[in-house]
Amino acid sequence: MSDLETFRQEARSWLKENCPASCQGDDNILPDILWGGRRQKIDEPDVQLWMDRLVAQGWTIPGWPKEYGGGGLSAEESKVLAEEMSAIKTHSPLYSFGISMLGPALLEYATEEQKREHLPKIASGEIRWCQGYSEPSSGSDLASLQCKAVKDGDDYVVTGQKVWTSTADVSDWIFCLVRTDPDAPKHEGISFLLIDMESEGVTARPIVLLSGASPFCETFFDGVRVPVANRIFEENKGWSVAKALLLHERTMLAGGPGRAPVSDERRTLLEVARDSMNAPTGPLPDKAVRAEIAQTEMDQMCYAATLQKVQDAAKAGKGMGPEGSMFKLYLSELGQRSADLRQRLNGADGLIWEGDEFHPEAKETTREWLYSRASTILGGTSEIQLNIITKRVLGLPE
Amino acid sequence: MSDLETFRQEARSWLKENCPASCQGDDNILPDILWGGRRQKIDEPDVQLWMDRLVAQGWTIPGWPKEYGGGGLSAEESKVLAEEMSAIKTHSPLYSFGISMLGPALLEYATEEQKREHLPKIASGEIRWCQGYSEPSSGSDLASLQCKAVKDGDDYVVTGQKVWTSTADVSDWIFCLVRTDPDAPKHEGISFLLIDMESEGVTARPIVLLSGASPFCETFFDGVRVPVANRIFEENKGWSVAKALLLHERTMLAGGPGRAPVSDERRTLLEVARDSMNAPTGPLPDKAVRAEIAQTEMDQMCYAATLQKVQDAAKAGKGMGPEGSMFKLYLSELGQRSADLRQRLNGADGLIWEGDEFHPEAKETTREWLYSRASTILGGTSEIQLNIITKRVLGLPE
Amino acid sequence: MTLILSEEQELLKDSAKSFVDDQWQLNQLRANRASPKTGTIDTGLWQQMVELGWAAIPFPEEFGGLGLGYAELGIVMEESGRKLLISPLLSSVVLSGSTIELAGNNDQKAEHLPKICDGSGLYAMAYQETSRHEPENVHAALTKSEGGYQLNGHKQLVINGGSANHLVVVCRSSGDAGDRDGLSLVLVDSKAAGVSIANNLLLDSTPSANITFRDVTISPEDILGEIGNAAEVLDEVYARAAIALSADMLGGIQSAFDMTLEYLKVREQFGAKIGTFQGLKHRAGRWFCEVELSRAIVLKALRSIDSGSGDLARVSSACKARCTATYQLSGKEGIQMHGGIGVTDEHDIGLYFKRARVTEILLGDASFHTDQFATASNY
Amino acid sequence: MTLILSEEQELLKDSAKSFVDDQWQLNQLRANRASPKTGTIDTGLWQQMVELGWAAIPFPEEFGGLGLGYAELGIVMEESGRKLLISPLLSSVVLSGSTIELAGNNDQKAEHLPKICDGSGLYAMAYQETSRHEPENVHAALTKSEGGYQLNGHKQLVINGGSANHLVVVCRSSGDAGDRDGLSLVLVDSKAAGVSIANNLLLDSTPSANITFRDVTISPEDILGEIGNAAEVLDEVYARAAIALSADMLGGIQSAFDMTLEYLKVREQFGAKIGTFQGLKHRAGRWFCEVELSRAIVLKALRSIDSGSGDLARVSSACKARCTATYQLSGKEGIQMHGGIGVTDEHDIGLYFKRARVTEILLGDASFHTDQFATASNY
Repeated sequence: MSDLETFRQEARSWLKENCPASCQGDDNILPDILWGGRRQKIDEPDVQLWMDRLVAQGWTIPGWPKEYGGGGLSAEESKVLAEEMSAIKTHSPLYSFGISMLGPALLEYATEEQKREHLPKIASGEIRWCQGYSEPSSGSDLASLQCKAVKDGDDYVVTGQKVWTSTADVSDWIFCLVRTDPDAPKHEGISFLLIDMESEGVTARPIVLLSGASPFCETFFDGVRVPVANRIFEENKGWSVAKALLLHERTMLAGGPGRAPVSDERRTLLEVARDSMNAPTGPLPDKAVRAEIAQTEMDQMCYAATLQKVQDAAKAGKGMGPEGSMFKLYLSELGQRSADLRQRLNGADGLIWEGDEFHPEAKETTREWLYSRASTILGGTSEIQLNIITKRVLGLPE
Repeated sequence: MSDLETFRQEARSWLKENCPASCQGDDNILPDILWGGRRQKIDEPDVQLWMDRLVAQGWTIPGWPKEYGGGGLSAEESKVLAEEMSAIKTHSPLYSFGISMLGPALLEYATEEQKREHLPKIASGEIRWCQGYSEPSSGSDLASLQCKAVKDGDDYVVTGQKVWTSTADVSDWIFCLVRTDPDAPKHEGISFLLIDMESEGVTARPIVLLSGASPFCETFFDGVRVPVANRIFEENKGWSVAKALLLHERTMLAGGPGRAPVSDERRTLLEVARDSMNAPTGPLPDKAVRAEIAQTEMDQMCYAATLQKVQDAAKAGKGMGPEGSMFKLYLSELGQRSADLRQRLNGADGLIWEGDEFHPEAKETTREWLYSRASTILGGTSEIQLNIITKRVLGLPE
Repeated sequence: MTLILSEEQELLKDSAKSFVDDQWQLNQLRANRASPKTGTIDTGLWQQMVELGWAAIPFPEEFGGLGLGYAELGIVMEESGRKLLISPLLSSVVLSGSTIELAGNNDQKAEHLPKICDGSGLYAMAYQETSRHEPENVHAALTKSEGGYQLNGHKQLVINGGSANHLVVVCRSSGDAGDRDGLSLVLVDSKAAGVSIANNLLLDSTPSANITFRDVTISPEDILGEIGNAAEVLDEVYARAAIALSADMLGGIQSAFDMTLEYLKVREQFGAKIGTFQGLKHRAGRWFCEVELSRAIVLKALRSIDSGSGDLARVSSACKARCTATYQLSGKEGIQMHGGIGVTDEHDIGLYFKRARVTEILLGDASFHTDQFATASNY
Repeated sequence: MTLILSEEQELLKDSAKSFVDDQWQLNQLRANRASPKTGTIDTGLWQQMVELGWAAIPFPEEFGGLGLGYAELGIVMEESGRKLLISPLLSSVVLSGSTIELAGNNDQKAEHLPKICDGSGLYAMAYQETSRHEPENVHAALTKSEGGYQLNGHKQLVINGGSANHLVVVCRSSGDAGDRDGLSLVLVDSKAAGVSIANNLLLDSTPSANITFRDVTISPEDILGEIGNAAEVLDEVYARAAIALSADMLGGIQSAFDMTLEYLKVREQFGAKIGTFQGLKHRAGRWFCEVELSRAIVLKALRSIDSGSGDLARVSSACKARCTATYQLSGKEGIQMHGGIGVTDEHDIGLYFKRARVTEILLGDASFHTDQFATASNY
């Protein structure tokens, strides 16, 4: 307790000394997220300065060990640091798949050498990572993947295709599941490889979604040579690494602990409804819409309570476990319902794909509504989440 | 066409001569349904007279051959007869599982001797039949039934239990599926037997449902001797008979062609809502309830159109086939939703199980609402209907 | 406020669970139907619950209470709801007790709350007059007479009205049915002249009563709170009651789910456990999510009462609407997944289905609460 | 009236199907996005459709029509909806054509209907002014001026408005927005002074326009029907259009269903066709029922137009509400069951999802029609 108080004082004074004035307060110039990577350009010198100092201190990822670029803080200390940052309205904008997914998996499964090689570059934002799991014929049945890696000397030669590799076209490295034993049972012939996107034979091509351009890519490997040293954990044991990582992904997709809330400056559903009905105050004249908005808000209240309950349980030392599937399932569907309602409320404005005369928000929310259909599919379909819940939580037989 | 016109004249004069005045017109004394059977008592002499004359003429089941107690009429003639009866507001009240289910199956599968033995007694209403299919451990998986029949000389000895044998406690005979070969694949060891309920070793016990007393029974067979001559179709081929019969059952449960509409003198949903809101005219003040009633009425309109479309197709010479499953599925669920809404509209009145002060309709509709839960289970659950639709209509793989 | 149970609360939960399991059988609900007109509750059982302190949980110690909160009362309600136990917890403790605590003066509290806490008094609340929950649709008239007041009117759905010796009655001292102004609260002795009580039995075997008041004399000491100004107190009372009832519902929801999940694991058809069929399995998964969401909002809502949240109207409506929907789902899916046995009177799942309907109508259905939520949110 | 197709109707269906399959590619919808501002339709394709007689189907022979009915027009709409074909069937034939047929005098019919039938004129109807379908919420003002009238106002969601040479405009000659009285109908040349047209492209690549009328001169000969008294004609026109649009929707519903059913039969995951998974299978079964119900009500509704049913308001609302719900379901289930490929622009299922939303909003969503059904049923 008194140690923690000491740390709070230290953190406070470090922040006072190191956080540029422009990077704190209500009008701070920090972006919500910096994804890092070789292609990242930071225009504001103050932001660059703040990033450099955070990196030097290890406080982009305060909980990781110091030797890997983290801050070596305990969970309590990390919390104190977050509180102190929040008090002066600043944050560490670095966020990436490296931080949220690959890093934790490396900490658990990588060799000392691999950790020292890769973790600091994640912590500093030097390398931006993307994920190569799904394939065209391996969607829900991820473990049936066919992208193959054949050993040839000190290298694997990788040939095949990945899809839904988000940000592959702007990332530096990719972490990949590949088949190293085609004859083994499907879960037992998979290895986990790290591949430099600049290697010869790698091509990434963006996927256009029904909502338009997307961060997702198809990524092709045509005889790509990958050093065996880039394999994480044992050969043919990549599925264990993948499972750990998938859990982090679901938690992230569900907006679980750890993710900065994205600011939303769009009109609320109620505001959209009031505009569309020309009813700026008082009871909404369309009672069906009124009930739908209330239902959505009540659902959100219930979801928030559920999330809080799990977080409270976590604070009390109980883990989340497969309940992550529940959050992914429910949040994605709630988001869909809400996007759908918003779109309906937009009415004719929401029908316009291109054109001049329509509500300024409509074009953006239309694309968000279309994109919301992906939320119950990517990162594990709702059906897969239900399989996980019923197996792992409810113990139903298979 | 001219033949049909001749028949119309004949039918009209027969009706004029034979239908007692008290049995026609708006205020006729005929019951909606007479189920027949040895225990039936008809108090009104005119009704008895009308029944006797109908039976003598074969017009309780005009479409069956004359030699089996029917009227030997063609489909067109049957329709003309129905029109003529309808014109003077009379009908043949005899209706039973014998008429709707067993009879058609016997016509298709029984021997000449069996037809001559059983069909006339169905046509005359002398024998009332019930059905013995389900067993406690064979519900949806009907073909897994275990009630066994072991051949002993000219008899089978039947031992086992049936459930959901509706009206078994007041019926004269039961048609039963029994296992005659325990070693064969489950569909191939079943035979179809007719059993006299007065046989030694038969016991029927009514089942109480959550809605209260019910027509359903548990029926026990304790070494009951049944002549081999009472088996319909070949030994171990009873499943074919059962399938034909199940189709008739589903058609009947879906209120398909052939069943007299049951008169409903209860308040409409709208009337219930108007009473509960004290809003005898004008727009309903509770807009949510208003929308729910409209939704129910629109659903009923769609269902009626679907039924009409299938009936029109049937008239044009196309059969119904597995679409019967669709009707059973949809009508039972629509009925449930409607019963549920009615019950909610009844509000506090609908909560009272026993007591004096509540709306006179409430007690009855409460029980109907509870009973409606059985409609998606008995006669093949909704899940089974979905299995049938997806297999036979949609051709989805198993 | 945290949404997990403290150690003390866990202990309370365990003891409540043991008590209910030991002292109460679901068959009692079937037995009650045999003597439908009695309309009374099992006072012996209630006395045992009182001795465990359950009736005293939410009241201040100065009035004989334990000085705990709804977080604790909710635990007891959930456990009794788990087995559909019939008791005056809602009618006497939550509805009547809250009203007296919130509206009563010190003398009234000192007289009545100890009786509620020690079980020497049984209280019931008479508020509803039509088949729908419409808090302001009150006709029962409180009129001035020499030396006091007279009460005339008719109430229905008075839970445990036939067993109560004291009635808390919502009436109108001015204005018209539907007005928020003019609502008043009075205490009436159930044996008073002019009070006639007709018992009936609800679907779930809860005793209920229709009560008529004819020229019942009300002394000024039996007016609770400011005359004509009861609306705000009633808002709070109904919100608390909706939340406490939701806790009871949660217990039933969990039971129906657990019972069905178990059945999915043991019942075989087509040579396999029916829980292996994805059609049923996925529905069970969705149902589970609804149960979890219901549990979370009940925990939050109970704590919102204790913390004096200004958002209680919205929270209580979100809570009751959600639990209503989940209980309906639980009753329906429970029966459907049990198949034929599920529609028999012999199987317990049907009892939960019936209880789901009673708790839905009590204190407003989902549609009522959706409307109330929107109103409380100013739209 | 029978709900199955006659032999002639079956032939019409076959020929319409062949035409659509041969002459139209779904890729056209993607191509249209490349030139989003053109906002015009493919007149070559339309001319071919006209030559097949499709534009003439519902009109009397004396005005160049085929003297057939909506039962036949519905067949053509369903087939074009099956492949999301973009044409002026709804805007020119159903909306504008019906209005002229129902409200016009003999001279007006003789002048305009033949042009609709032979394709020499393209008509569009400008009725909507806000983001919601609110038939009486009309501000566009028709005012007296010397020798005639002037039109001022703004319309949106004028389907094919950019391609039309004639506009049928709903306006108000008296009263306030929301009034049923005072609605009038006028014909406006799209090139007339004061008409300005802003094209835009809808989600489903349908061309639409926002149109402003500034002091547009209207001669008395271009008033359709009795001035100020258009409400009843509009009821009939909107009902017909909702039904004809439902037929188009039915085609899309059936396509989305068929496409997905096929995918369930070929796509493998976990070593099995995904159509073997009961979770998906049962949903497909329920979806099929909805498709069948939609088909039946569309057939019934089309015939209700032809038979002059007095119940058209209720039937059309039941039809549009049902098809809206089923098309939404079809788009959503279609995408979900296709999985990842379903959310790409490359796959066709997403085009149906988009079309489902456009057709939902056009002429009133399910909530609008539920309300209209209740109103038409007097409650």
